[in-house]
Amino acid sequence: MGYVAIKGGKAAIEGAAAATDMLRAGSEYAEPLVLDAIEGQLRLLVSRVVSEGGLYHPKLAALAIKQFQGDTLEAAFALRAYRSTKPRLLETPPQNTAHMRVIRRISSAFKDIPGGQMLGPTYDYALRLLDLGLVDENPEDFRAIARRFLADAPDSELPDSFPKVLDALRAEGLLPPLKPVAGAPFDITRQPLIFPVPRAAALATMARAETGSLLAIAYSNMRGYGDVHPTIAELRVGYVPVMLPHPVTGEPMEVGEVLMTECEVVAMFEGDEHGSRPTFTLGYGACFGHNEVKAISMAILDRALQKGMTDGATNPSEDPEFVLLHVDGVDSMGFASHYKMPHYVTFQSDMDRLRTTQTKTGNDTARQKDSV
Amino acid sequence: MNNTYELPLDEAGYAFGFMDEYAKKEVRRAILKAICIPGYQTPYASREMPMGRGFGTGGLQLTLSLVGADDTLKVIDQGSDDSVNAVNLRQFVQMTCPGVEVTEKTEAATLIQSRHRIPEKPLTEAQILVLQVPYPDALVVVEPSEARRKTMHGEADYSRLLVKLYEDIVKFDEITISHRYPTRIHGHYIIDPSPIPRWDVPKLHQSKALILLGAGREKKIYAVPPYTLAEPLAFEDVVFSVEDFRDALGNRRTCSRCGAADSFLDEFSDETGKKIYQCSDSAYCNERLASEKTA
Amino acid sequence: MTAMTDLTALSIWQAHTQQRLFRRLLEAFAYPGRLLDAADSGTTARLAILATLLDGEVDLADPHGLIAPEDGLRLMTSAAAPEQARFVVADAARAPDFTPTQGSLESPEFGATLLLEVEQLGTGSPLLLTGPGIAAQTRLAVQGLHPEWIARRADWVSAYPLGVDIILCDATHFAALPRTTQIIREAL
Amino acid sequence: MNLPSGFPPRNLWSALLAQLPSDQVRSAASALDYEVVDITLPQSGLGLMHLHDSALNDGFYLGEIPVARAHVRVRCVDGQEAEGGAVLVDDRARLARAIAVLDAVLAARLPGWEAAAKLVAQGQAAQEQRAQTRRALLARTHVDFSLLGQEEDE
Repeated sequence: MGYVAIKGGKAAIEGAAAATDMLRAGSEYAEPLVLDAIEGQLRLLVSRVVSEGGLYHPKLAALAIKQFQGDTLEAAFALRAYRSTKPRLLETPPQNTAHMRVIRRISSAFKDIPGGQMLGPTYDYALRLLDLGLVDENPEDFRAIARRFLADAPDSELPDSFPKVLDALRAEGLLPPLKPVAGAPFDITRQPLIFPVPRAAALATMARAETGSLLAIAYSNMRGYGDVHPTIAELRVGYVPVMLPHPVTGEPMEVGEVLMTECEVVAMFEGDEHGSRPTFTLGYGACFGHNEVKAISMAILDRALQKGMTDGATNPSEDPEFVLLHVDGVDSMGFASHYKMPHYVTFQSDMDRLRTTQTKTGNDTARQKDSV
Repeated sequence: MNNTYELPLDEAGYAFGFMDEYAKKEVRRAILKAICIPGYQTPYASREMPMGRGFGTGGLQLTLSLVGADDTLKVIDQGSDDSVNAVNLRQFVQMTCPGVEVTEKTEAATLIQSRHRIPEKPLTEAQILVLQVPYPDALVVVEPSEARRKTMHGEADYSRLLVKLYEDIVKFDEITISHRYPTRIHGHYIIDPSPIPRWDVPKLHQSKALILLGAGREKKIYAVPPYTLAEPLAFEDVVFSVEDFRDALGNRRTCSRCGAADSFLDEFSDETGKKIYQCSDSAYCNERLASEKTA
Repeated sequence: MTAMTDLTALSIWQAHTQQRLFRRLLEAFAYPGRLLDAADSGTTARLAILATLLDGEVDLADPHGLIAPEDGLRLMTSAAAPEQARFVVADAARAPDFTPTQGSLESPEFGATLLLEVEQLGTGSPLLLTGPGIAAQTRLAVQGLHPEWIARRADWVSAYPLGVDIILCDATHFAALPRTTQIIREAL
Repeated sequence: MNLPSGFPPRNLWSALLAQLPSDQVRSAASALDYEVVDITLPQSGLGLMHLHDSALNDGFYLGEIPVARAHVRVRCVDGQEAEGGAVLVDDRARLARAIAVLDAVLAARLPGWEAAAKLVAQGQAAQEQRAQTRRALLARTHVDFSLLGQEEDE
């Protein structure tokens, strides 16, 4: 009975919380997950959550992953809600990703990039064969992994940071010139997206977009609903030192570092209408954490959206409104979830309309039947 | 290296009303503009609430920006104070806004947050009704681009919406819109009045209470001020009509609990499959039952 | 012990005072012409209203220099010309010498909010008001409002939904005139 | 007494001290017997991280980072005074305050500064260890294209 379903909601809500927690615990023999283990061993999951949550807080991300039992959408959501309770203290001056302390750096445009290519931690060339050795790892062997890795590392004079590949191309005149520095960027956390929006709004929206949504729309462009045809000039992963003025001296000081992924793609060249020298076009992707598929997808979509903004969209991936309003994980999952809420009143109203309409057309049909 | 996991417990705890004060101020500014431009969807920077978009975060941000320690709050969903979502929202406000009284009695509330219903009991000037809105824009069925919709709204150009309604009539001999009935406010903007049934639409017209509508996911706030014209769209030959609760013989169905013949009814089937009807507004129903007992 | 202390001493800078005042502003806008009281906010109605509505995200024009510099700092608003500002505070005894922004068809909410300080509300020449929020009609008595404001406002709100919204205040009271309110100036 | 040559400059102290377990930093700060006055209230909240995209140089916000900050004046019994500050990518305002105290003491060489210097040096060691791990990630995965080229030629 309908009333039974919505009465006594309070007890049911409390029960649901307890039921969820019970399944998290599993059985009395289960070990609770340690947050350090989540932050370290599930680092790519943590990466998704910090970027989709729009808040670089790996420790709270690990907690959210534990609390929401591995659901990235829910975990990112918890970080977003945490943000709503915190005052905005400051805006950093522009940070420089050329100072990134790199752990991975590749280019598919040139093999001989200045500073060299370093694969770093990647699954790109891993065989996707299940490693049965991980089924029951011996803790001692597990702890020895890092030690052995460091012992086997060759002595190197490698620097911490590297020049950007694009700088070399730019020096050759193959790229459009850098834009002059403009004023404060669009802040998507405060300003509603009213189209048309500047590129800064698109970049910020995509930087905290849901990875799968971004990938799906970028993929449509790759497959043929679009023509970006990108080449990755550089993909880098590393820690960017965050610099802020010292409260006493006012001098820039390092306040911490942020793991991020950054990707620049080079796409088909074009000349401008004034007949100036044609150059390659560019796309840029960046996000918190280590998430290469997201950075690449974003770079492709950035290029597609730039095209849509200047020439008009001919494909969904070039339409800023279509892309930017549909890639946010927290928004889209909330909407999908809300269909689970009671809709008794609206459904009652739907039935009323259907019956009234049926009565009108039903009378006609009945008459037709009678006449047969 | 710092391997000990430590959370900033010294900074824990939420301020009154959960949201930071700047966020509330922004919502408050949007509310005032929404009142000044009745029915206009005022954009604002919707914050993430700790419940899903679509679960009333727009309404909740309105409530949290309005509520003070001397308020009495009523939260309903589907007309019921006991609905899971209503319970959830009420508990959240109680947790984050110490001092706020809660009530189920419509007349005792100074602030009412609701999803899908307007209480049966007429509201007063001392009350504010907050409605949760999933889809704020009535034009979205005829125009997907928000930029173009904004121009259409500004010009009060609703011809395509009227054509759509008219096509319905040609096809079904009826306006098939059941809820979210497009309603023109102060002779200009057409709003989506949120998924209230048609039964509740006339309550918007010349309401004594201020009615605020909040769409969190779509980041819009709009208002139907008190004593304001609210006209459901209709044609001369096909008029607007509320839900019909008459049985086959033309008799008005009544609530099986309290006997009311003047309320919006929920329909149920009992064990034998027979249809029974009860008030959707549980506070209204309970009050009638209680007064019957004392009588 | 801190530089913040003197800020919190004035109750209008506290969250709960602003909440209370906002509810009265809400009432003023919902029921145009209704006279509301700001006497318990620990400061003038003018500053109480500004403190309640403003922060660093909006700009304010103060063409007649009504705001004390230290209050201006606390409001955290950026300064703007009265032709561009979202909020304008002005002395109502002077004739308007600027045209505030009225928003656009697509974004009428960018029409300015004017806070006009008059000599006294509740006495003086009555304005007869009709429009949304008013059951039939209502009267608001105002003393010290230069008549030119009424005339200019009629222009500013003539292309609805564009327009400007006005809050009138004296030392302790205030009332609102949204763009939808029609004003008929009555002869005394 | 002077700091050893090669001692990290003041603009790195916050980050280096934040490498250490926080109770170690806090107890070191509270062990210094000073009067501490907050010039601004220690705060924790968020900061918008501003980047310039390296393709076209458009500014944009990558997202938010937690920020804790403090600005203090410390005063010894003998009346010596110094200002210190700290900003951290962290949400512990009290930790920021403790670091700000150490920053003041170390910058002005107030009595007890040696303890602060020792902590900074420890933080630097932790930082160096971390940098070494990262260098190893690069060194072991450096692609040697000259070798590939030779093989192709053969």
